[in-house]
Amino acid sequence: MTIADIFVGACFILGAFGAFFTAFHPNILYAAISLILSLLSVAGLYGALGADFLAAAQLIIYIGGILIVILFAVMMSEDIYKKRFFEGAKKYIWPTIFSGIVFVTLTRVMMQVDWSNGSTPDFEPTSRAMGWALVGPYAVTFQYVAIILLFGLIGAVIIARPAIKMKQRAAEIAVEDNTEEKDA
Amino acid sequence: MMNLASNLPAFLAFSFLLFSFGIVAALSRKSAIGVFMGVELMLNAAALNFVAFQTLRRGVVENGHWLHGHIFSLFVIILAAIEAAVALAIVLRIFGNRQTIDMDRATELKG
Amino acid sequence: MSLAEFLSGLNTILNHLFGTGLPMFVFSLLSAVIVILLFVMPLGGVSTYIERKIAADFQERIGPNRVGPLGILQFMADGLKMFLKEDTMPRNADRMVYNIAPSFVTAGSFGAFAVVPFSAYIIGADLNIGVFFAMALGSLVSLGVLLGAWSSDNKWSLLGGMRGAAQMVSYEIPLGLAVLSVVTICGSMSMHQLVGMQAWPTAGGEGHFWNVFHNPFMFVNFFIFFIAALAECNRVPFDLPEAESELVSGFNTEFSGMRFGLYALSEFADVILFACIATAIFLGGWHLPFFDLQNLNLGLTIGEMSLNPLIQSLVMIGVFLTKVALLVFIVMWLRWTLPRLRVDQLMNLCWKYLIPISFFNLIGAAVWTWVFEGQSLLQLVGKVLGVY
Amino acid sequence: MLQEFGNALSFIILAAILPPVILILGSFFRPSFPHEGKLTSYECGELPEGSAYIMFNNRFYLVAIVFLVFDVEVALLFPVLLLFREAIEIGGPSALQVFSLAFAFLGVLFVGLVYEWKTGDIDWVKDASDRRDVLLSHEQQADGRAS
Amino acid sequence: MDSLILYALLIPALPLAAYFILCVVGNRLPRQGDWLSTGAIFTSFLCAVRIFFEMWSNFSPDWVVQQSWTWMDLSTLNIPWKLDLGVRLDNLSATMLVMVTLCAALIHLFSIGYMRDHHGKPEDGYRYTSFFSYLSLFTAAMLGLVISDNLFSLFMCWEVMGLCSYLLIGFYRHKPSAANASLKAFMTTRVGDLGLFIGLLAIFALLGSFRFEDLYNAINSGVFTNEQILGIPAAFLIGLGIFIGTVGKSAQFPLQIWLPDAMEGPTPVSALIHAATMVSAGIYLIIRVFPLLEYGGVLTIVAYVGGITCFFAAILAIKQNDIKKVLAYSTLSQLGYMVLVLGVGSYSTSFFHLITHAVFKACLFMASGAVIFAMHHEQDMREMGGLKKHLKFTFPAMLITTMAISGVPGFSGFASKDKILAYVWGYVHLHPQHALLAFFAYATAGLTAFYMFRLIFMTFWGAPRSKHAEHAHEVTWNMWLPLAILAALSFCVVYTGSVTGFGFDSIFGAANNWITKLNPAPLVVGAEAARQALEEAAHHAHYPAMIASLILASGGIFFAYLMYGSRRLSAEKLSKKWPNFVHKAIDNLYYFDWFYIKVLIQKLFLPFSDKSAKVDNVLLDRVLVDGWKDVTMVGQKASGIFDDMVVDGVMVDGVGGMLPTALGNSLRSLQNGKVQRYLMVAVVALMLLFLFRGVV
Repeated sequence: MTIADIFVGACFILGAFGAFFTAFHPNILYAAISLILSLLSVAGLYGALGADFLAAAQLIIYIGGILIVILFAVMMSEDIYKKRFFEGAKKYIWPTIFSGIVFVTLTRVMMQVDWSNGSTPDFEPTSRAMGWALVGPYAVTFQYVAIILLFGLIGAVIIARPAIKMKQRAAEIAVEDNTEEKDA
Repeated sequence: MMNLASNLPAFLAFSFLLFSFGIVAALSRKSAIGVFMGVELMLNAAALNFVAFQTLRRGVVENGHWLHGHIFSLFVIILAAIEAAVALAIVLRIFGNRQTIDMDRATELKG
Repeated sequence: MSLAEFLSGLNTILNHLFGTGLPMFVFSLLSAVIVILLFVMPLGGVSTYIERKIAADFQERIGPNRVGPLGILQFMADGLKMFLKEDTMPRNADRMVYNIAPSFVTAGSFGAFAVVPFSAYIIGADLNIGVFFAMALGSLVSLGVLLGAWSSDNKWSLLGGMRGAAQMVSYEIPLGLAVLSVVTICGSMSMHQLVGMQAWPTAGGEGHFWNVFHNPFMFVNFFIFFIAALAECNRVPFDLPEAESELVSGFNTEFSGMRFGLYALSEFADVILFACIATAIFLGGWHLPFFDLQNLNLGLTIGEMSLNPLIQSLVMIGVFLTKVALLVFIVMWLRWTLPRLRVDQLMNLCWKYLIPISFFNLIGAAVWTWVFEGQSLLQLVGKVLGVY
Repeated sequence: MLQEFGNALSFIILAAILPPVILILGSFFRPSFPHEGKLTSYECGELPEGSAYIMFNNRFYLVAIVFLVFDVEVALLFPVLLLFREAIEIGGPSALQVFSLAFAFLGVLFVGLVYEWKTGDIDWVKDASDRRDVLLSHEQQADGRAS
Repeated sequence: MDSLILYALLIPALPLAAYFILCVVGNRLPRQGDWLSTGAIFTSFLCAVRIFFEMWSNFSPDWVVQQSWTWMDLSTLNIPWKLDLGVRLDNLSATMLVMVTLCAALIHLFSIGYMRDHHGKPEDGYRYTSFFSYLSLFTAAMLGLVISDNLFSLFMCWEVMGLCSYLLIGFYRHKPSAANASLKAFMTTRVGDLGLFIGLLAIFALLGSFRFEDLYNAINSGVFTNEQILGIPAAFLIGLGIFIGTVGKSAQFPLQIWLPDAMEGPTPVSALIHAATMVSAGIYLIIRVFPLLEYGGVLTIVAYVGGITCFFAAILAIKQNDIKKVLAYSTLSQLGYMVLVLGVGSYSTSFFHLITHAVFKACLFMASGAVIFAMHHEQDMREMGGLKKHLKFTFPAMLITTMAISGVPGFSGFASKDKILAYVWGYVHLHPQHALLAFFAYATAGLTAFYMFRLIFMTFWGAPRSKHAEHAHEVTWNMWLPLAILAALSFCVVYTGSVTGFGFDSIFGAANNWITKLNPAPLVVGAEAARQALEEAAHHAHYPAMIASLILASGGIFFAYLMYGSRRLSAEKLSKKWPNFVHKAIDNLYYFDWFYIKVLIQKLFLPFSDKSAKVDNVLLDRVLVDGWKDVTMVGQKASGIFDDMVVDGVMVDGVGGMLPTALGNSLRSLQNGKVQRYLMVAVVALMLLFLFRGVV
């Protein structure tokens, strides 16, 4: 029962809580914040597993990037205090049951395996090894990721853009109609 | 049993838990963003699994010095980021077209 | 050697006194307490005082002069006052978010001090991903600002917070690219090694001189880093999030009392943090030109324990803090020199100038490193002149 | 290594618990006399109109999306360019390997940046169209009120 | 990696790069980029010369430099299946490379002059640029074929060449005849490629590799013994398939119909495709796989196909009046010679004739092109005549090459053809039952001399028979320079190191008759005796063969002179004496086109496809698809009724309660367009998967 164990246990508990509220909290914004909690705990677990670079990457990409975008989306798209996002229990029943079954199944599958011959995490710096892997066996994947990033960027912007264009077009149409009415 | 830090089943159980809650969120959230957050949870569970196996089964993993598990989790994180960009752009678009992102009303695909 | 291990030297004394020592995590917590509570927060406070003094000098006023000699204790009075003020919260404010938001900000700005190398022996945590870690924590600040601004039910706050988040995330990219160029030419991410590589070049020595003088691209990169850091900690000319004249007080319109104090403090801490990082990775940390402080030896000892590390640390901290103070002074100077940018100017500056330039600089720095096997301009000149 | 993690973690934890601790400590000393004026959110002295949880310009959103991609790029380039010195010292093709891969990656993303630039998606005010859009919608509302 | 490999890779890479550049920015370049492709091919000619001298410096029959890279590894546990791409440089490919690059380079140079009229015409879509880009792609494909060390990349380049021949033959796309000709060439070669493809697949199935090395080793280690496909010996089937590919590509007897029509293309294209590269690619292929053919006993078929082709094509060539048609049929018959001698069993002689023929036939084609150009694109020889004094450079070149092809001593054609005749004679001496082959070969020798000199006399001698002929003008330097070079190369000395081809006075020392010395056939276990006997017989047959061929050639030339030079005998009177059906047969090209188009296609394939279309419409669409539609509609109705009656009526309204409602909801809303429901179905499917896998 060392400090590391306590830390890992705390991460487990916090992450579980975060995930629970992400799934079940009626207010979508609080769900997002509890998502932050569970992501942070996952980052902590990366650290506890000796994956220092991954922990930092989780922070910088998930917390600093994705969560910001999610919060923007929440704040833009949902007027939280007009419409309480409370889904009735009806919509939750079957998913909860199914996911419970999935959890039990996975756990039982895990139980059937003998995990005795494991190894303990060694706390060596990982970033260099990951770099060599990225330029070595994963070089093609690395470049492929670049292409995917490019297409994701362009695609996302193209998708998000017409929201403006369409509004403008609608306004123009409306104005034309008005002018026609005036003419008539 | 009490040494959690190098106890693979504990990590696996935690990631299963995350995965299950992710399924719940993805299946039963009304708002598209909630569904998306569920997907993020599932992705995190998977990535955590990769790292846990890489680290705690090093003896079993073949030529583990390449840190395949870490690399896979890194790619999972990256693809999650791209997915976030595109998916939330789609959410924005849906919201721009019809002033809501309620999943139950986005049923143009109704067969 | 991290500060906690440095402190764990006390265990010997404790063993002498009580026959038993303390577990290690106590010392790491102790180091955190020392750095944050006893160093960063007072320094942040002092910097508020200094800023007011500088403002006064720029405007030919006297500035704070009542509390203590030259008003030096003004910041304590302010802190006490803010501590004792009422903490109001709008009725419709989102209570929970309103309360947890400051934690993100402080975690981002104070926590990143863990990797700041104050001397060769005193560094909070000598992570081998130090710079990356600092950047990662820095991304928490924008989250905190966004949440805090959104949660206080106020249009000004919301606008300010949105601006702040967008600005911070945008300027993280040129910042990251500038840091990336440093990592490229030094081949390490650990703050300690980064500073160690910037020693005055000697014959067999590892050190090239300060990174900012490593090559022309790095010289440009330093300014890119500086501008991006200004935007990261919402200083003038990038203080759009709290534009007093447009948005009442930006994202902290509704904050009052110690809550506002925490935001302000963490903002000053952010300034100091980025000054420290800039000093460490560009301005050679605690290194001086012409000789290496690690060779400083006064030969003082207590018993068999040499005092050299202690003395060297003191000198190094002095050097380090001098550079930091210089940078902070420049930041405060700019506040009274430059006008505020417009939002579109802000975004154009980031996306159309800084990022392309830093792309170019990154490539240039890499090519320089490749061509000259990582030697700096100074080393090449020394080789040519045959100095070593 | 683990020790360093511990140190950094202790810093983060301390920094994170600082605000609650201070605020809770302060709550023992500070007064609390809430009344209407304090509880309404400040709008230049006027009474607040409507909810503050408003929709805002979705340019913020576009910027955030673009940022996300470049953030990933920077984070992914760190471990690769970290090796550059080492690769040069190893010599042989490894330096070329690292250089070409890293900067091919950078170049592809730069193409994306150039695209955004050309299509004007990173301009804050794209062209007159946004303004025109706003104006048109106002006109429309005016007509709606008129009729 | 050996630097030679780099050179060899550079050789096809340069024209390919030129092709891509021309595709992208071709018409923006100065002179629309013709200099680019020409320069590229000249550079690769220099590389080829470099390789050739490497070969020359160590003058040994088994000089080989090769390297291959694994492209795909499809190996299973017990069968090694590898797709390797590689480069093989031996004497064969080195010589071939020099020949191809030289001819291609000169043809590029020639076509700069010949295609002058198309230069800089945006209105017809920058055809000039596209012409040169096609040429470059074609050359690149041919060179890649030559250097490739395995049948797979060879097949790739082969197909690219087919495409390019289609594009080039149909270059004058506004002419329907050209369009039809290109289509015909493409389709006919497809028929051959099918056989080749089947052969390749069989090889890969048997050996798990396409490399020539592995093929030879497999043959000698007896992999093919008692290997059978459909009861036929595998080696025979594979060899036949590959030979069918050759038959298609180099226009042998059943599939020769495309080559004469292919003369619709520009003359440089004819020179490139039908002299230097594509048709000889077929010969090159069967020379490469010669051991397989020998082992599989396909050689007799090969020999007969070659003999028939050379004889009947020669007969056809006599009656042609279009100058290019004459050359086309002579190409056919010369290719028939190569195939014939290969079938007879002499590998090196076939290659020898391939090289010499490529050189002088390219020169002939380009010379005819020059004539046509000088005649303002008038191709009918009856309109020509008396061009001797107008075309100062073209005439000697054409005369030299004509002597070469018709076997006048001292010229390259004499040496190679004489060896061919000798080998055929020896073969017939060994196997008297194949005496027909000898007749084909010798008759063709005479006929060749006759029709080639007929061409010369009709074109250059006598009085001008049209005003074009009177006002013909010599072509520019970049058109006659290639002719001069190739004509200089069609002397006997270059190839045999001696004047007569028998090495009396050796000039290159060891290099006397070097092609045949450098290219002995790869050894096949069990075939040594037969080959030795053949060599013996051929050696004995040399002098009679030489004398016979001399007599035949001189006779042919003499008759040609009598009939067309000094018109002592009139060709019409003589041809009257021939029976009528011969004329009919010759005019209708032996009814091959009639047979293929009228009988095979119209009577056989089209009705068959109609039938199959009917089957498709009636059986598949009406019965199966629509019937299934009806079935499903019935099922839907039934399920709807079931839904109304049982689910709603009984369970929901009747039993009511939590579970049936939820069940009904989840069943009904499987298709309700809600993404989350689909996800839920996926989750359920996951659980069922677990269940069935029995992991739980």
